[in-house]
Amino acid sequence: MVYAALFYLIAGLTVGCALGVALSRNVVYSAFALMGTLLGTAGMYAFLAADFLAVVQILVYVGGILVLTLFAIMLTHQIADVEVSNRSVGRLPAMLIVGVVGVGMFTAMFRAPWKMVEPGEPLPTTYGIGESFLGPYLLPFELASIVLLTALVGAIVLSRKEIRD
Amino acid sequence: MDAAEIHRRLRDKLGNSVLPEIKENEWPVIGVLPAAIAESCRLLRDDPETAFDCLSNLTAVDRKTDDLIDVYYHLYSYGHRHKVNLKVSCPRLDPALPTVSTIWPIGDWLEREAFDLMGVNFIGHGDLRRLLMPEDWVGHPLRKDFVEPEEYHGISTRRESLLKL
Amino acid sequence: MRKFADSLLNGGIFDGMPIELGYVLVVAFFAFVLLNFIMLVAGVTSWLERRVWGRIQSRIGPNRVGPQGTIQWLADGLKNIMKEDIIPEEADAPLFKIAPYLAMMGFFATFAVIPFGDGLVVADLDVGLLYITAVTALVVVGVLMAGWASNNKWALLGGIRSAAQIISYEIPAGLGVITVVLFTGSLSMQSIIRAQGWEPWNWFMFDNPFLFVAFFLFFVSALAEGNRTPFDLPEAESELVAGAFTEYSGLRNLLFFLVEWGNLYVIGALCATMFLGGWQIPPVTENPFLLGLLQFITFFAKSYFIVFVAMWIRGTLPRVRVDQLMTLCWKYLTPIAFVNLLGAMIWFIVFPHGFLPMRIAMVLIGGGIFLYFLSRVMFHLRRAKPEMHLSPLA
Amino acid sequence: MSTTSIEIGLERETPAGLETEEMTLNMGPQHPSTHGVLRFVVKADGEIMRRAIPDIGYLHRSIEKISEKVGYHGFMPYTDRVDYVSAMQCNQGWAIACESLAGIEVPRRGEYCRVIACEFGRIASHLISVGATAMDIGAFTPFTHALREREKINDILEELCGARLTFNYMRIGGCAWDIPPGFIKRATAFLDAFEPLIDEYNELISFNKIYTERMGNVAPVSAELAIAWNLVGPNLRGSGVKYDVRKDEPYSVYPEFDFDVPVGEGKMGEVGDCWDRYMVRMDEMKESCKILRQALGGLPEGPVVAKVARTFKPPVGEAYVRVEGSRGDMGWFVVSDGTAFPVRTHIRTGSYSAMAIVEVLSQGLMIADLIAVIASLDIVAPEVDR
Repeated sequence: MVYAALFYLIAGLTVGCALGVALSRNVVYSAFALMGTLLGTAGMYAFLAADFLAVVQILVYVGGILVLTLFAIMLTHQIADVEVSNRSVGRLPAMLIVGVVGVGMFTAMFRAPWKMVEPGEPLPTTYGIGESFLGPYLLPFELASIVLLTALVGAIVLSRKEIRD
Repeated sequence: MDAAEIHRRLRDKLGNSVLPEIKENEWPVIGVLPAAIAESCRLLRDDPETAFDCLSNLTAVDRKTDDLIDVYYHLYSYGHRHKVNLKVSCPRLDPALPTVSTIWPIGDWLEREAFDLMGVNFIGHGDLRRLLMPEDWVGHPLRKDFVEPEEYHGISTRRESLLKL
Repeated sequence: MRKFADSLLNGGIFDGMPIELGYVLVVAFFAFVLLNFIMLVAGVTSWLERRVWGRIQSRIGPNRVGPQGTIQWLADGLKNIMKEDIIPEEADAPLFKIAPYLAMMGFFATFAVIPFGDGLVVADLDVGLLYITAVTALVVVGVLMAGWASNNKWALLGGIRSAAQIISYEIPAGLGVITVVLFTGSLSMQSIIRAQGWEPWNWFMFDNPFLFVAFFLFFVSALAEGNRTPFDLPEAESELVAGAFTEYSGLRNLLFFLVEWGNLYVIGALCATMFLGGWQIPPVTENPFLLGLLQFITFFAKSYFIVFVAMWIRGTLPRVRVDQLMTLCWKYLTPIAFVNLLGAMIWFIVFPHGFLPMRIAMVLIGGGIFLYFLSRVMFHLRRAKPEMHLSPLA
Repeated sequence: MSTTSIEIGLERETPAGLETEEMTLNMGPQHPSTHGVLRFVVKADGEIMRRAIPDIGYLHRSIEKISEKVGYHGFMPYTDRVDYVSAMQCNQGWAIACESLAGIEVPRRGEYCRVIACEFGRIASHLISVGATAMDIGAFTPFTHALREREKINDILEELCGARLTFNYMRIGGCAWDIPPGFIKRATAFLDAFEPLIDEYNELISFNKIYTERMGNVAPVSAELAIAWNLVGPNLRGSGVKYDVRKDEPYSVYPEFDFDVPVGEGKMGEVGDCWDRYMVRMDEMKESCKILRQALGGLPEGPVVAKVARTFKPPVGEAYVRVEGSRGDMGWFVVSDGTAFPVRTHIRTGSYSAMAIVEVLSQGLMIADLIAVIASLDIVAPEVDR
């Protein structure tokens, strides 16, 4: 019962913050609200006894990506009254898209054969994740690494200033 | 090189723009007519025999009784270790002199100070703004007839003597 | 802690209550105790810092409130709490108010996994080290938020410097941590300590040359992450006034400083855990209470030794420039850390169970370095005239 | 060269669409490292400065105007306030200017007392300067150590004249008081203790790797630039110009003493960088100690002050004298019309020109370097504004 209350608390935080991201007119507020969403997601992982995933979620998304996003936003001038750029699509198409996607998602949700398991003792997951990465999923793991490396090199090339004398 | 020699060279080049007499002093004073001051400064700096590479000081003196403002230029040569003092007298009503800030960069600030405190107008100075006083100050405080305003932006400049309080 | 909570729950205190609520209450209770404890730790660290700094600078430091000024931090805290909490008119008030608490939260969360003794840890998470690295990110977000919300260019510059610095130095620090994890095969703080022994040659620092290098990599990077001299650029008082905290006053300012001093202790505790054998003590007694106390004292002594070294560095070194900071991180520390990790792997393959002669040699080398430093210190103390330095208890 | 005509040397090519906006930072008037009330308008692109425009006048007290109201004797205490970090040399500058107007001969003992006071003042001022430089670079300890020694000098000067900061020690024609009994012994004892400490400072901070990296090669000033901008004193000598008013335009009894003029050698980078300027001050303290030992050892007997009329009326004329203050040669220009009040006094100080050159030096440096530049130029705000 208490766990359920906690779950709904965290779920509410996640969804509320996500709404904040979408609806806030101030980009900085959106970015900070994103932090709530990411932390809430990490909380969800913790509820699912996925401790490694929860911590990595915070480490990568809050510690890395969010901070870089904030960085970029703060260095842009006149942040407070930025015009939200995606208004050009208009409300009607947006509602249409939301409706279609929503119907699809709910259908999938209700039709899926959910496997219900009683919550057991949370067990360490780190070892299993490590084994999987370097065992059966070695090739996808390495492929992902190469993709990331390419992205890294590309980013450096793009952002490098031309040095001329 | 002694002062007489410097004086002779100046008179050779500029003729009667340089006054005939020298006032012997530790810094020998050579009188120059206002129009010729920048030219004589340039000559003194560029002539390798004199090579006055340093404008040590620039001061304006308000001689109210004679209705004149004197401007003193103390020149020093680090190469030859000799020195000279050029003196210009200009009318008190509208003192205007050609600038020497293009000859010695430090002249920039020294002229701005003379303009600020004494109201000497340096023609050709690119940026003749007040240096020490606030931008909106009225009058030139070091003039003998300067009267301190009663208040500045609502701040009284008068104060009762502490002995009377 | 779970065992302790279970024993409490079975002891009948929470009879008739849902078991989950009991757990939540126990957790809340521990959080309360821990919060007070870290206030104490941060406060004492602040006092110690000022005393040590005072000695280094041949002045006295706080010595009026309490014996030797030991409760000066309490007086300062009270003063700060009673001060007016100024929020600049042009500042972004909600974010400005939240920021210090966010930073505080990130720092507070780290204490959950710090092992003060064999059983004396709030939660021995299986991903302890990773968890610490993760939650300290909240401090960065807090500082960035403070910097932006203050609506002050100095604060913004400070916040940005801080974020750039912490993110950059997380890489060498993380690689230093991974070197340790390589040898333990676990991220749990307690397992790391249990993998070491009480004797110096069983500490990870002296286990092999690569861990020795990893210690220094981690220590330097941790100093940078904790915004300590010589990497205290974010709040460089001579450049950025007070960096991200320029506009803060009263309690909120105090919270930021608590985070700073508390973080200093966390650095010490992490170094002690990973490299200096943590709470390991020789088996001198059977009494569990006494044993726990001794472990607690050992752990504190080790972590405060590291804290003292950090203070010493702060008293000695000037500050680097921001480009030098980045050069050090990306051109020196990071490559060294990678090479070091590779070397450690090879070492692990060659000597999976350690190599005792090397350990003893490392201890001797480490001791030699330590003794050399000690002799330098003694030399300088002797050379300085008696009037130049004062007795430690003045 | 006017402030608007300076070309901004940082025209970098940026790819289209990536232009960044300049950020205008207001450094000062209340900023921890501006050494008084100064203001810089910094145009920065991130951490790199396009230019830093000095804005002065926040400490302008119109000391020159005051001199026209209080007369020659009465102006002496005000000269302390021109440069309150080394007030003795200001005293001396004014005294020499007045003596030069009236042709007064100062007794030899008076000159020696002046030299002793001035050199102690110079050491105290340089201690503040090097300590504050180190503090601005981020090392706090050298500052407290420097202040500790400065306190001792203040004690010595307090014995001499009863004041610790604004001394008002000199008079036209000599000094106010003779040295107190036992002074020479205490002063020598201080010198004995202090001289080895200079080496200790060097060990502590001057050759520290971080410090040399921060100071070396930062904002080098060539000798030509330094002379054209009228940099004086240690700033000029840091650029490698071996010029000291005490040696090259001797005044007082300085020719009787044997001392060197240290110049910047570019040990940590180019000649004339921040480290050179800093190091010149370090070395000058040693030279001052040398002068002090000679002066204390060879103190002649006799009066310390010449007979000067109570209402001092110098003949009509003008005098421009330069003394080597702690921040370089101070020019004291005074015009007399024969009355008891000067017509005009002008004080051209070392910090004034040092402040003027900041705008040129700051282009393309980082914000942290600006701090190093200001500190190494040893700018004292009241001296700039007077």
